[in-house]
Amino acid sequence: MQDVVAAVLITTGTVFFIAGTVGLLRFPDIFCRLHALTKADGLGLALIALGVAFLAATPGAVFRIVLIWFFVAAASATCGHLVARYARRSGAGVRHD
Amino acid sequence: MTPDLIYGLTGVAVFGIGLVGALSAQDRLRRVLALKLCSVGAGFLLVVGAWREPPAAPDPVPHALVITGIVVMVSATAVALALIRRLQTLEATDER
Amino acid sequence: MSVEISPMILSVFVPLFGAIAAFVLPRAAALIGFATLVLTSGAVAWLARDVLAAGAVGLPLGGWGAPLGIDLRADGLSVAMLALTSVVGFLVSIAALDSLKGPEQARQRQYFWPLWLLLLTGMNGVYLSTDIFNLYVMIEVIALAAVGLTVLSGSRAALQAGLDYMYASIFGALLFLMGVGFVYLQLGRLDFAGLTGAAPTGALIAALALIFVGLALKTALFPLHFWLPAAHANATAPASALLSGLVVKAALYVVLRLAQYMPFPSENLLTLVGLMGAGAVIWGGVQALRAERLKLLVAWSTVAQIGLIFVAFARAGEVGLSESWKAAALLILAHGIAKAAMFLAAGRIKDEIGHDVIRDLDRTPIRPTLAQFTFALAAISLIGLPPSLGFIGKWSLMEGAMAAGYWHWVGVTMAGTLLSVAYFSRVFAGFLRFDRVRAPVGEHQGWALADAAPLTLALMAIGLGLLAAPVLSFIEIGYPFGVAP
Amino acid sequence: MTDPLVIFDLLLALAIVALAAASLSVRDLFSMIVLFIIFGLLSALAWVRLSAPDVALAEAAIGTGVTGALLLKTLHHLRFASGTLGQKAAYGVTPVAPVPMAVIMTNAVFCGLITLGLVVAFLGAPAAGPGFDPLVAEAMPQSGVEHPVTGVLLNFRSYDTLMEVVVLLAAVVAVWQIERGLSEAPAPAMGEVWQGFARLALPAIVVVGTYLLWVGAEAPGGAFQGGAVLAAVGLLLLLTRAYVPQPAHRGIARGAFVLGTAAFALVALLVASGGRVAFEYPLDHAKTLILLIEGMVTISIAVTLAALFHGREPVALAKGDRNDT
Repeated sequence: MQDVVAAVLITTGTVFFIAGTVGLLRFPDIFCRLHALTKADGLGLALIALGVAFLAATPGAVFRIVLIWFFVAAASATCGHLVARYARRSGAGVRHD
Repeated sequence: MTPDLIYGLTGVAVFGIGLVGALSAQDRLRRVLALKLCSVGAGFLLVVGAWREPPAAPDPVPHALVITGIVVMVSATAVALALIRRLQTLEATDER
Repeated sequence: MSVEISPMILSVFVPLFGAIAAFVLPRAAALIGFATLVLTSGAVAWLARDVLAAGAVGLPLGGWGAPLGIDLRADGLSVAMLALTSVVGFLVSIAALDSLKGPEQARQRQYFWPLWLLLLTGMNGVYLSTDIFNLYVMIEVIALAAVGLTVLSGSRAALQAGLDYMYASIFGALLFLMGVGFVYLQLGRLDFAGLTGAAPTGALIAALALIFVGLALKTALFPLHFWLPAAHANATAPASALLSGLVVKAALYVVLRLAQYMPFPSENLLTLVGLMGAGAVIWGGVQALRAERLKLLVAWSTVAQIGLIFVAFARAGEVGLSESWKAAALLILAHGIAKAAMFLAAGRIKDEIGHDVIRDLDRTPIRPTLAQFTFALAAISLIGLPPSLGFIGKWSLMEGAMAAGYWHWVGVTMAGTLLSVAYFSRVFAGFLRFDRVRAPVGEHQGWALADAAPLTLALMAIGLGLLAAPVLSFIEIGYPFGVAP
Repeated sequence: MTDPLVIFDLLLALAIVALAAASLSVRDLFSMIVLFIIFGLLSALAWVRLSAPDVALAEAAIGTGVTGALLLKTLHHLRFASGTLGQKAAYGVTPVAPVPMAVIMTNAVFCGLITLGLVVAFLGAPAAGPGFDPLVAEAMPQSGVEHPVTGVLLNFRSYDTLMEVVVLLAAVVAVWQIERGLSEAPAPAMGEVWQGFARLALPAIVVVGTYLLWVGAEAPGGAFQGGAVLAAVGLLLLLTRAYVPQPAHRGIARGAFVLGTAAFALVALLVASGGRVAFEYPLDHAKTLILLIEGMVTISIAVTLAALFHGREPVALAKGDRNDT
């Protein structure tokens, strides 16, 4: 049962990642790309972390997964912010055509 | 097809790519990166050599060697990059 | 509880502690450096006594023993290299004391000592090592310290040369590392004993090729010599003497040593090595003839001399490497001493005259006679005139080549000798001729302590030729290089 | 059908090779570094697949993390020095003539032949051939630690490891010798969000680094990985300008650089008594000594890597003084 739940969660998470990546490749400028990437990947990461947590053997492992999720989420949010900030300041981000 | 075969060929290929880069790159930074690729290729070869069909444990000695290689490479990279930065500073002030 | 220490471990650890102390206490760096060199030389002398008394000695570090652990081993050849390093290093340090004494060189002085002592650690480590991965780490210690010494002056030319040297060095080390990987794949061990007697399979041939090319890059064998002239010509004089006299010898020593252990697939490969050497002799000689600056000429002469050592090494013939390595070893020792003397003398000449343009050497009223005399003495050994050590090395090379009927190697050696006579004559002409701009009275420079070190080195290069027989029998101690005892 | 993981391996291998090629061929230097970082992380993943978690940790933390940071810092500096910092498409930094295609092709053919030779040699080598495993298995009980890689690094081949720390020391001495001065390129303004993240991450990094060091005795981890993670603390402090290196701090910094080497070498020498040789730790104290060495080495590695990132000796320079050798 746990395996099935985990598999579903991880598969869904992967779909979000793929969607985010497609957005990164297809969208026209930095802000749109960030929009696709951060949201989709944030959700994908959470789903995969949840799925892996179902497979984890000990509470300690679950705790570590939660920690990893927290820090990766915080780091990617910060990175997204930094990229957007740089793009806005330097004016490199928006495509004008 | 076992992982050691796949990744062994990967390692040799990465080494070869690094070789091309080290010989043809003109940009200083790119040449450093090419050398780093070569070192990752060499690391692959040793890690592959250490691999044993599970459940047998891998040979730990090459692992230790690769860790040493990684630390040595970061040291060499740092010195090369410091030289590059200093040269650029001198060149920029000479031009002004 | 008494600590029992072997002189082998001291030869590596004393310079290491010295480097640490010199880095932490920059104000006392010179003092620490000298104390370290004296102690290191003492350790090497102790080791030489042991080797003379007992033959080759070994030390299994950590008590594990090869192949799991790393063994140190000292035989005649390694002690000879250690002694060369100590003696040349000590004398170059004396010269460095003088040439780095100015107040504007405080910074150079502060960094010269830790870098040089780290270099010494690496070189002594190479000469005692019996494990190819350990050799890789040691040559990296040497590489980083040597690059640091190359760029000591901080000039743009030196930095550019240092960067090229760094690329060549890293690249060579990585080729070596890849070769180590192939050795492991085939043999599952990395000590010298494991290499002996292994059949030359594909992986080992690849390893041999990678390791050889990597080392050829490090020792600047033609056509991989491109980095050397600029690096050695643009460094400050003591650094040049260390780089040209000692650092390239470390990689040469590894070639010499590994050639005894690694299986050679065919003699043709050895001929190829000899051809590369011959190319270096000719090309290095021609470039030295064309060089406009004295230090550049000396640097190109290093390229030619390294080629000659490889020719000596390659004229194996029927007897194999068992004879030819001795000629190569003698030439390594001779070149190490004479080239250090020559670079120091060239540095003195440049300091006194203010430039080192060969064409204008005779246009200055200042005549640094002692440095010029030293330069000429060193040139005698490098050209290979009797009774110098260089002569003995060349003689042993030609004798072996003639005995084996390899007249082409004799021809290359002769051509190299003639070229060296020609390019050194360009310098001598500048020393001797007064006719172009006749200064009223050539101002002869007095005797300076700074000239003592290069002069001693040059005299050694000549005088050791008279002691060639004991030197030769010393480097044969522990031969054939077998398993660590 | 074959193991589904083989497909994963093949895809990963393809991605690694493609990223290596892409990072060398992409024109923009920033993209080059980013592609290299992804390449490094995927290589680390491949090494996990080859059951080498220690190597993967080291490659991710040092080979990719620290190296990537060094490269990015250098690129920033180069763009600042060459005046192309604000430009949109600052491709190269040093103005170099583009390499003629013919040269690249010649090199590629040449290197292709070499690579082909290496492939043949690799395929000819015995798969899972002889190794050190039986020797290590036999010696492990006497090593003082439970994790084999730590046993090799700090006991069986500790001489290599000592020299590796020496290489790191030589690097920092050389870097300090090459560059000096307080600061040249302006630090990028990062904003409050970044500062907040740094405050959040700092304690976590310290905990993770110390944990990696501690766990090294029985599980993947150890001094080098722990030291690299702790070096990230230094990087964060330097980037947020929470710590600005001062000339007065050089003494302490020098002490920290040499601490690991000195402690390691001293222990190695001092254990040589009572019939033991250098590096032969007495069995009863082996674990304590190894942990002591690892602790000191970790401090040195962390400080040294951070100093390599900072990249210059903090000396106050007089105005216009660029070459005070």
